[in-house]
Amino acid sequence: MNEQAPTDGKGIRGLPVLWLLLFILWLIVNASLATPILITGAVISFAIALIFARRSNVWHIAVTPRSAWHFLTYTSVFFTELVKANLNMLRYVYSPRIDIHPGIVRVRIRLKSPIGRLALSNSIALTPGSLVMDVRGETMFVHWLDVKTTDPDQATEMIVAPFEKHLEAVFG
Amino acid sequence: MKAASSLLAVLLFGAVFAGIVGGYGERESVSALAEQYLAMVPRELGAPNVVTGILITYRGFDTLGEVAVLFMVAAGVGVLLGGKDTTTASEPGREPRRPSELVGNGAEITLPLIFLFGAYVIKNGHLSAGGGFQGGAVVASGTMLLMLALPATKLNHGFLGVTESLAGVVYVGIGILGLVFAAGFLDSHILPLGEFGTLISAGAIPVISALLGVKVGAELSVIIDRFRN
Amino acid sequence: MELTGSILVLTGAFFLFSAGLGLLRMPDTFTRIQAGTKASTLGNILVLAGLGFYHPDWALKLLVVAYFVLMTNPLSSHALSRAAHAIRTPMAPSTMVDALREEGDRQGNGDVS
Amino acid sequence: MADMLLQIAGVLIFFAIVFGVARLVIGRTAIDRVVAIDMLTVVSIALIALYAHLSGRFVYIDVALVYGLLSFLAVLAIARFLEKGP
Repeated sequence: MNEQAPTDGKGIRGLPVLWLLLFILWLIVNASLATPILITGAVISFAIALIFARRSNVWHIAVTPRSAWHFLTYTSVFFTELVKANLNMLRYVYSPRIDIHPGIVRVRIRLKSPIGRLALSNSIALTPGSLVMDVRGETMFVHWLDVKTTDPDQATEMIVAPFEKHLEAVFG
Repeated sequence: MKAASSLLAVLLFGAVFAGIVGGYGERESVSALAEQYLAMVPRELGAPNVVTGILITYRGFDTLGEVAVLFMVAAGVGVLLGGKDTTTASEPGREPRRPSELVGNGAEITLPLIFLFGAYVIKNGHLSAGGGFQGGAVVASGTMLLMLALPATKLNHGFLGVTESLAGVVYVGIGILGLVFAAGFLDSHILPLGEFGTLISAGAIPVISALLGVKVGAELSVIIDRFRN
Repeated sequence: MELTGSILVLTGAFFLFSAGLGLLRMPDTFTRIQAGTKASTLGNILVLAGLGFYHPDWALKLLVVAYFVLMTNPLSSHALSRAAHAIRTPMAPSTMVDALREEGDRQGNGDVS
Repeated sequence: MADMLLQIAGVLIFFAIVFGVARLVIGRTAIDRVVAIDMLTVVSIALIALYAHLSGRFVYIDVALVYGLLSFLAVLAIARFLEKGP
């Protein structure tokens, strides 16, 4: 976290994104568009955004049409993989004898930004038979329900590649 | 043996819980006193949430007492645990494990949402479920997440202390204003009632509720932080 | 509309049921964490989506809840599995490889930043 | 029809809870029990949302949100505690 923060970690570049996000969230939870709610929401979300945008560089996200498009593709890939993962899981759970060969394998990740790494690990945790155990620098240790290969490159290709392409374009 | 005893514990708990759930039904009728409160609070105080209305106005003095108790707890914890910072700073034996990077990142992302939700619960005090104490607790749980996921963070005790004292002073100040301008101590009619059911309504109740939320959140955060070491 | 909603809820409940069954049947802690996390997350999202069909005016708030679950559930399972590995919870006998253990032993298992 | 499907869903969720509790009782290791609790929470969130629908009260969704938040915190705290070891 802190050790890999760039030099402008204290900046407020992430402020607009966070402010907008919190403001939208405020409107959703309040389920109302009355003026007092708009005003208090703007003030409160600005205060919280100011505090947290200065704390960390998590929110340094550049929103461009290209990244938005990749985010959409990422979402669709994610949901298909989620459903596939569950059907896969059902096969294991309802088979009379559970025949699996779990193991922890090593994969490489290229993502640098904290939020991208988080999104990647959450995606991996929810997709077919894999769960992130630990991250050390560029290496990610993944628990695999049915180990097909122990070679890091092949494992990366099978587990990480579908998401990383899009996440790299969104978060960097 | 262990499994049997845990099974017994779960079964007992289940029986108690089943009793509660089985006996639960939405109450059809309310008692005479409740009826009176239900009619009186929206009319006199303009607050849809009857419980908060009662807590902050008719029982305002008790609420002040509760806040004072919480304050004393915070102060007591500070006195008992405060001086140990230097001795427990680094134990030579085993280094604590580095917290997970992913959990830290996740906390950075979830924390603003949690604090926003805390603000929402506080703001909801006089309208629907919510209020100062509940919202303060949500804010404090956000602080707890901060402690758990990002142990390197230092809380600014001075700032929290000032915030909390300020909220307390303004709370009592509003009470005295009620004594001067309205019927008595902590009377909420120093501000106009406004339109029923909107955010700015019910006199001083939202203000008092927000102050309570800030105060409770700051106090609980300080208590949690004191227990960290 | 209502029928779509109830079918979604039923599918979600089925996934929740499978999560419970997986929790019971899987051979070791890590595989249990996997079964519990994945199936329960999808089940929960499906139930919330189904309720969204019943009450379109609740949809946005249900979306917030679903998003929250989607974000926190994998994280907590990650924290749990990390802790389980750190205290050397036994793995299933059919386990093939444990790269993290090899790595940790090579680093002297200190694991201090 | 729709109501009947919802009732079947309720029964399925009930059995999910029963399985979760069974894992909680069997345990084996402390982590297993925490996993069971984690899964039970997610089931409970779905159940609270379902109850909000059945009783028609929008406010209960907030309860589900707070519950999810607190359980997430609890699991993180227990994981951190177990990690430090005895």
